[in-house]
Amino acid sequence: MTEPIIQMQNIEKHFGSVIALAGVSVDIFPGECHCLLGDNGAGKSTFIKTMSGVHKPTHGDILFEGRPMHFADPRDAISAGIATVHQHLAMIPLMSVSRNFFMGNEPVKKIGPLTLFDHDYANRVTMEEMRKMGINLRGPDQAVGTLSGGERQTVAIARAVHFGAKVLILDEPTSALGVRQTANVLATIDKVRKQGIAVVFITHNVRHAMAVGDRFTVLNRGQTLGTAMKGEISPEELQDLMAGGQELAQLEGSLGGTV
Amino acid sequence: MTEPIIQMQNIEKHFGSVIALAGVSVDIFPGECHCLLGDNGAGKSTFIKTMSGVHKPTHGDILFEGRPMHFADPRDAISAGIATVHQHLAMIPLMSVSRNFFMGNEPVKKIGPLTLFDHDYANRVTMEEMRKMGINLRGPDQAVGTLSGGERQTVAIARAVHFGAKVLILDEPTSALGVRQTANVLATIDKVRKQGIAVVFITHNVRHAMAVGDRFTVLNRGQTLGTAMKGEISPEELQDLMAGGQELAQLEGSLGGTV
Amino acid sequence: MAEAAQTTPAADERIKQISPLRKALIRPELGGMVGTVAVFTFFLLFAFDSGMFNSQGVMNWSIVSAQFMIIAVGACLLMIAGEFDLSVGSMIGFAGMMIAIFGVTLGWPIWIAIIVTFVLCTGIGALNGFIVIRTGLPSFIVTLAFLFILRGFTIYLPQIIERKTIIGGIKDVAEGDWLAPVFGGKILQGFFQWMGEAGLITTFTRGTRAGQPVVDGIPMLIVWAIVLIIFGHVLLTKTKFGNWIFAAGGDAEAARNSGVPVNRVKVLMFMMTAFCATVFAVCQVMEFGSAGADRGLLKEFEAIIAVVIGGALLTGGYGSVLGAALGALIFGVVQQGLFFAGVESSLFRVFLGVILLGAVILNTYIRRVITGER
Amino acid sequence: MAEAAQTTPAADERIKQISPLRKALIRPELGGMVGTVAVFTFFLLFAFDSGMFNSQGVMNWSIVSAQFMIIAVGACLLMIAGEFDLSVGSMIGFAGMMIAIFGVTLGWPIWIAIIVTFVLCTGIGALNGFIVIRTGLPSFIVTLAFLFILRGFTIYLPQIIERKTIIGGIKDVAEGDWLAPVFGGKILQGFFQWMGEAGLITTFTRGTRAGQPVVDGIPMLIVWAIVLIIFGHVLLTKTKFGNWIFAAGGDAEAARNSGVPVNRVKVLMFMMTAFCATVFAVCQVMEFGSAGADRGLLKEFEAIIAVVIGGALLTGGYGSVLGAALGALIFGVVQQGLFFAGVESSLFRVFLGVILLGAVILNTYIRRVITGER
Amino acid sequence: EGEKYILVSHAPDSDSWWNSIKNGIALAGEQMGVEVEYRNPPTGDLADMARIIEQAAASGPNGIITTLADPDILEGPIKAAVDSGVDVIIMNTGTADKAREVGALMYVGQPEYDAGYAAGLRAKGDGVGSFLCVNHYIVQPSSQERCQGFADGLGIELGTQMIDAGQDPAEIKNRVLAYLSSNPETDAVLTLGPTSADPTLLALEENGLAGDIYFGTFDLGGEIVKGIKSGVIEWGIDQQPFLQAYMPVVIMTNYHRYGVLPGNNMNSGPGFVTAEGLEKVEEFAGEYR
Ligand SMILES: Nc1ncnc2c1ncn2[C@@H]1O[C@H](COP(=O)(O)OP(=O)(O)OP(=O)(O)O)[C@@H](O)[C@H]1O
Ligand SMILES: Nc1ncnc2c1ncn2[C@@H]1O[C@H](COP(=O)(O)OP(=O)(O)OP(=O)(O)O)[C@@H](O)[C@H]1O
Ligand SMILES: [Mg+2]
Ligand SMILES: [Mg+2]
Repeated sequence: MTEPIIQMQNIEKHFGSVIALAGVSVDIFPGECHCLLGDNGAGKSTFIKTMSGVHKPTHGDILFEGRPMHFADPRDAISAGIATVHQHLAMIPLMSVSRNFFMGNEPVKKIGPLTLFDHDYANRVTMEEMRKMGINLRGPDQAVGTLSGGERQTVAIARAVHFGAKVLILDEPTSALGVRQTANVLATIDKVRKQGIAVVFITHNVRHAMAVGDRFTVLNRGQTLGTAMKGEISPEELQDLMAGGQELAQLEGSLGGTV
Repeated sequence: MTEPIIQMQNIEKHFGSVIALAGVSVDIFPGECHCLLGDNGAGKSTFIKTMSGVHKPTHGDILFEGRPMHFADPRDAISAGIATVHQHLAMIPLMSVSRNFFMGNEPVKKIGPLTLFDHDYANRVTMEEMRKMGINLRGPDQAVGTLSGGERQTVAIARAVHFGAKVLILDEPTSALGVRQTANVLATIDKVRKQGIAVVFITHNVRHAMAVGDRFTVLNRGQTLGTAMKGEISPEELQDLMAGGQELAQLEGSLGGTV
Repeated sequence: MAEAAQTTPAADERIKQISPLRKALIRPELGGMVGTVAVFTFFLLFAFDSGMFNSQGVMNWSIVSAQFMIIAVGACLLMIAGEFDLSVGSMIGFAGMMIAIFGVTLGWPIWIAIIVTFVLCTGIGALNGFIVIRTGLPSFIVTLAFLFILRGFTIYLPQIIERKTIIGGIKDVAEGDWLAPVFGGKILQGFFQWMGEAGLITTFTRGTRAGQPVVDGIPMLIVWAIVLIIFGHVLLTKTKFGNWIFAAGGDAEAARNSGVPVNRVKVLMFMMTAFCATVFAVCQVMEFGSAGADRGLLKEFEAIIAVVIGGALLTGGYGSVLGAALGALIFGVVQQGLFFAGVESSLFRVFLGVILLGAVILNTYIRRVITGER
Repeated sequence: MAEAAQTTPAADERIKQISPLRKALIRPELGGMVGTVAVFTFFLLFAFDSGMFNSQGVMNWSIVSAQFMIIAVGACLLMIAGEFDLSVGSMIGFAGMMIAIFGVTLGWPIWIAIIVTFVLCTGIGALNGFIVIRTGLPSFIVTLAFLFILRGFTIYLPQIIERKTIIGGIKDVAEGDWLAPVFGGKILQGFFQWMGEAGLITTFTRGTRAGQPVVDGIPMLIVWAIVLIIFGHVLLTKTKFGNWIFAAGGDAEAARNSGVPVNRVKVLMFMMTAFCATVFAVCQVMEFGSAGADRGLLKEFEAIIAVVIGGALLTGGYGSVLGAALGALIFGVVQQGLFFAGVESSLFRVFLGVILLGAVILNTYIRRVITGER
Repeated sequence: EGEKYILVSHAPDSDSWWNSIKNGIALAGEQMGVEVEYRNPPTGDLADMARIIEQAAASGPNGIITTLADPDILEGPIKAAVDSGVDVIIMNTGTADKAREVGALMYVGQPEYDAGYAAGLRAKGDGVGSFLCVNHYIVQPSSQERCQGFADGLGIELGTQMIDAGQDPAEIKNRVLAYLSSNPETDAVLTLGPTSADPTLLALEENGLAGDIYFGTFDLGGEIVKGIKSGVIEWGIDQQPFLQAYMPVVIMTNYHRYGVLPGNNMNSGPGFVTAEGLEKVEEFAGEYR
């Protein structure tokens, strides 16, 4: 078995009087899709935000490639190779697609003493990458505001993949997507994983998780209920875990099957 | 068979140069859950917004209980008995739960010549209704901003049910919810339907649709592909319809089963 | 939070309990209350014997505060409804000038001049609101345009009509009018007379009014301030319409979807602001007997500052009329208090800036606790 | 839209095609360009023979526009970064006063006074920005506080130090200084001399300067304006940092998550605004030789108006420095042009308000087409 | 016939005192058959005023009439105007020396410091030992000079007696009340024009000091005249703005038409207006007085 690329050890995070994470430990392995599941408010977003440098953990250690890491802000995490597509989109609607694509990672060229934003390169790469993802833009200067939600999600993922992330974190990328767009995102996850990148995938949908996940961690009220490997757990068990097992039997009876 | 409570006939809606709806006809029956499915941008939200008086249709007729209706604004639709829980939540985070609950439907009492907002009544009813839905508030003056997404969704649904709607429209109420919260919302839909209320339920999740739906209408690029009754269609067929049937076979092969 | 959908929710172990005392204290007006207490403590300590707290002194800062309160009520309601109005100051100048032109130049009876001015100014307020809701432009820009437009007319009109920028003589034409005393008069004069005779308040010892009480009545300005505060407070917290004001400012789209007539609410609040500005202007004109083109300069900022000190949120959906009134009181007391305390008067601006910053930081903290905002 | 995730997207039949011409025209500066053309057409028709377009007249509105441009560049970048600064006008007064106090009262060499003033003022700008990012308060409030604080000190300091509100004599102490001409000097004097001799521009006919050309050089004020515009434009559109400015203003949270150092960007833009205000102040002080407490009154509004006329979005994330420069040009030309055209000067405000409204409505339309905003 | 003159003031749009000036140029323009325009910086920013003088010069008038509110700032533009062949007369604020220095034909007006000083001497003679100066326009240097001159005339130091009263009448009134009640030993009140005098009158009426406290003011206006008449105001310093506007136009027109020019500068003030001989003043206060 390979070494984990990120080890989150006993992470705690408090917001004022709210304890969002009460000691969570998770290992992320390259080439695997690690699904993070759990109720609303379980702390999933908070957890991956500490992983991507947005929050600093109140307690606990983060080991990146075996060495302890202290990310001061998201820039550090990004330059270490952790790319994140946040739940509430990380796109700026008023900016063009290509400016968004390279936001925080602007390519530069030198002209004399000046270091300028290389727009030609940015535009070319953006068009190319978007075409690869199956989106034909009117032009690289089209504003993100004119794209649909699914298209925006795709831009965000394409961006993360493009910048050669070692770890790709996706926070509920499929929740607002249609079936076709969802399939596309899942296929992308699959593709990325096969390139040896570690993927952290948050979802509420057991089927989406089962479709691409290699490992499953369920969070519950800021704590982890442990990690399971693919094949070790059935969708029904997973669903029970996510919901805490209560009352669902009864509901399922009346409504038929897993929800 | 009962009479349809709402008949939407040949509805068209244009936004400037965008044709969001290109002639959609749907009938809604009391006591039934009508699921509206379709791709991102298919026009589902636009469709239900014309139903609830937010948009006026560019062409087409709306019959409510057999009579043509022209809703000038959402107030008209609400007083006719159409309650809507919009995709982007219809709650005001800075306001208290009870003020939100009665927003637009404020109870009043007369004190001398003055018509005042009856806070006592509002607080009592709010606490009671929320308790019924399984949410114990700190108090009726707690701000909605302090509630979780699932809780807010529940407030919105409770509100719609409380005001004795004849038609309850839910736009993707489950997309951001955890398994338990989702089960709860679905159970509520079931309960409401059994009270003889017509429910319009928008979702991207075939399983959620199958769990509570009686009729299924799929929208595609502003047009309807027809309405099917429960039992006439299998989840796989429905999914194929939603995605336009393309390429999914291949994806499903690699990922296993319906997504 | 994770408890959300359970049928018997237990206390959430992830949240500390809030004590009832803290809960009772935490209200939008708290910042204003703390500020008021702090300001009064300060001046009681440092300016007690300067005459600030004798009957004349009290009347002095009360009148100044009442002025601020009148415009703060309108600005507060409008701000809660999610908009704001930079044309308040210009509106004050414009309203005063209109009364003077109608009453003095055109010679209309004053009560007609007053009523027509009210109609005209609330109409302009409605126009402001109408432009904002129809174009979707920020009210900052729209009302900034009206700040210039109204001031321009306030200077231009009297110049071409009367060849001056100040029109006086309003007192003479208002003599005996039935409506004028509602804005420029005083009430409870008999009571103060009696208090003066009974030795409860000091009387003048020299000058033309020797023997009369130093404070001879409550000016209608103060009455208007109190009436408007009560009206605004009741409207906001006790009526259906008040709920709509909060909703319109909190999230206009959500409110509209829930059946709140957002456009009507906003336009009415613009009209209310214009109404308050006109009340201010009429009281001033009736008291001073003249209208000048420079009246009301920068009053829009003063109104906004009072409202913000009082705890309202600049972006709308949150605030309280009582808070705004306390903000106005703080503003007035500090402004006059510094004169009583003999501080170099140009430093007033520095104090004002510092108080504004401090108050807003305190209010933000309180608001976050109340609304769970992040 | 529904095409989103297909591998071979076809043209969407649900959207009309946009013509290439329309696409080339639709840019943030379009509103400013249309306005500039309209304004010049207007004055060419109605004030052509008033001297507005002779060399002196051109220099006159160029200088006024250049003044607006200098502050508009800072305000524009800051507004795009999602904040704004109401303390610009007070900062202008304050900076001028500081130079006077350092240079005249304290007798420091002028170049030291200038440099210390720049450091002090950009430091205050940084403080503004720091308070905004640390407390999360709206910049409207924070900079409103500084509007009062700085103006208060600008009136107070010279009064206690020199017992006046105006400090003169800076020209004398700046004599022979190496840094002063960078702000107060003129360039291309030889060229204008030659033009005058060649009869290309009129020359003085009498007085001490008879024979010299009426316009004897380009003031450094204009040079600064051009340099700042070019700097701002390149920074915004051609550099990495420019992308960060847009990102910080468009959605600070999203930008932060993508690794943009939002706080640094905002603070730097506050410093930039303060820098521009200081350039304005130093040029003014060096040209006129005195600093007064009234300098820069209401200039913050003028800067914001120029920027908004130039197409920037009040809430940030969208705009252009060239647009702001055009906005400043429109502002300057209209202001001076109305004098040339002999229009009653109090009507200037009315025109300004109307132009502002018109420009913003046009700009909003253009922006919606570009960004697909709803 | 048809000469064009421009009068540039330093006052913001809203300053009402400048009315008599506007009326003065209107009348002179009518009588002489010339065109006279009035211009001013909208916010009263003197730097903007410099631009207006430059603009005025560029529009090629026959003459410019302007104030010299701050010689440092205005010197350059005025000299440039003179050099380009435009005649200049300085009015209102400034001094005869300065006017000569910038190349103006003459000076018509009232040197502010001197006027304040004269008033101070007069007050001292009337037994005044302390005073309050109600400055409604703190950022304007000439306001300060008036207070300074008055203080020097009294022979006392100018400190916190000069209050920044603001321009709002209610604020002025209440600030005066506040000051007087915390400094009851004040002997005299000096106001700088109708903007501060009118509310001060009301303030004195309210606190009963009207007629009791020594009250002097600069510049006349309707209420001030009434105050003088009723004895509440001791004197008003009339600088006769009408003359400051009217005379330059007349002088300049005659100079341009016939080459005649008075040999001296013209002091339009200070004239102390007291309760005697008030009728004319009363009739035209605020319009021609
Ligand atoms: N910045 C913050 N300040 C205060 N509390 C916070 C903050 N961010 C999150 N929380 C709280 O921490 C808890 C965990 O939130 P988090 O967003 O991580 O949940 P989640 O698992 O992502 O939920 P969801 O499935 O709804 O996205 C919640 O109770 C939330 O209210
Ligand atoms: N106010 C509007 N102005 C312009 N275009 C609009 C507006 N509202 C919706 N549209 C466009 O109409 C189309 C249908 O949008 P709609 O929101 O109805 O889709 P939807 O089916 O609800 O999608 P989703 O599943 O993503 O919520 C989209 O192309 C959208 O961009
Ligand atoms: Mg989350
Ligand atoms: Mg939708």
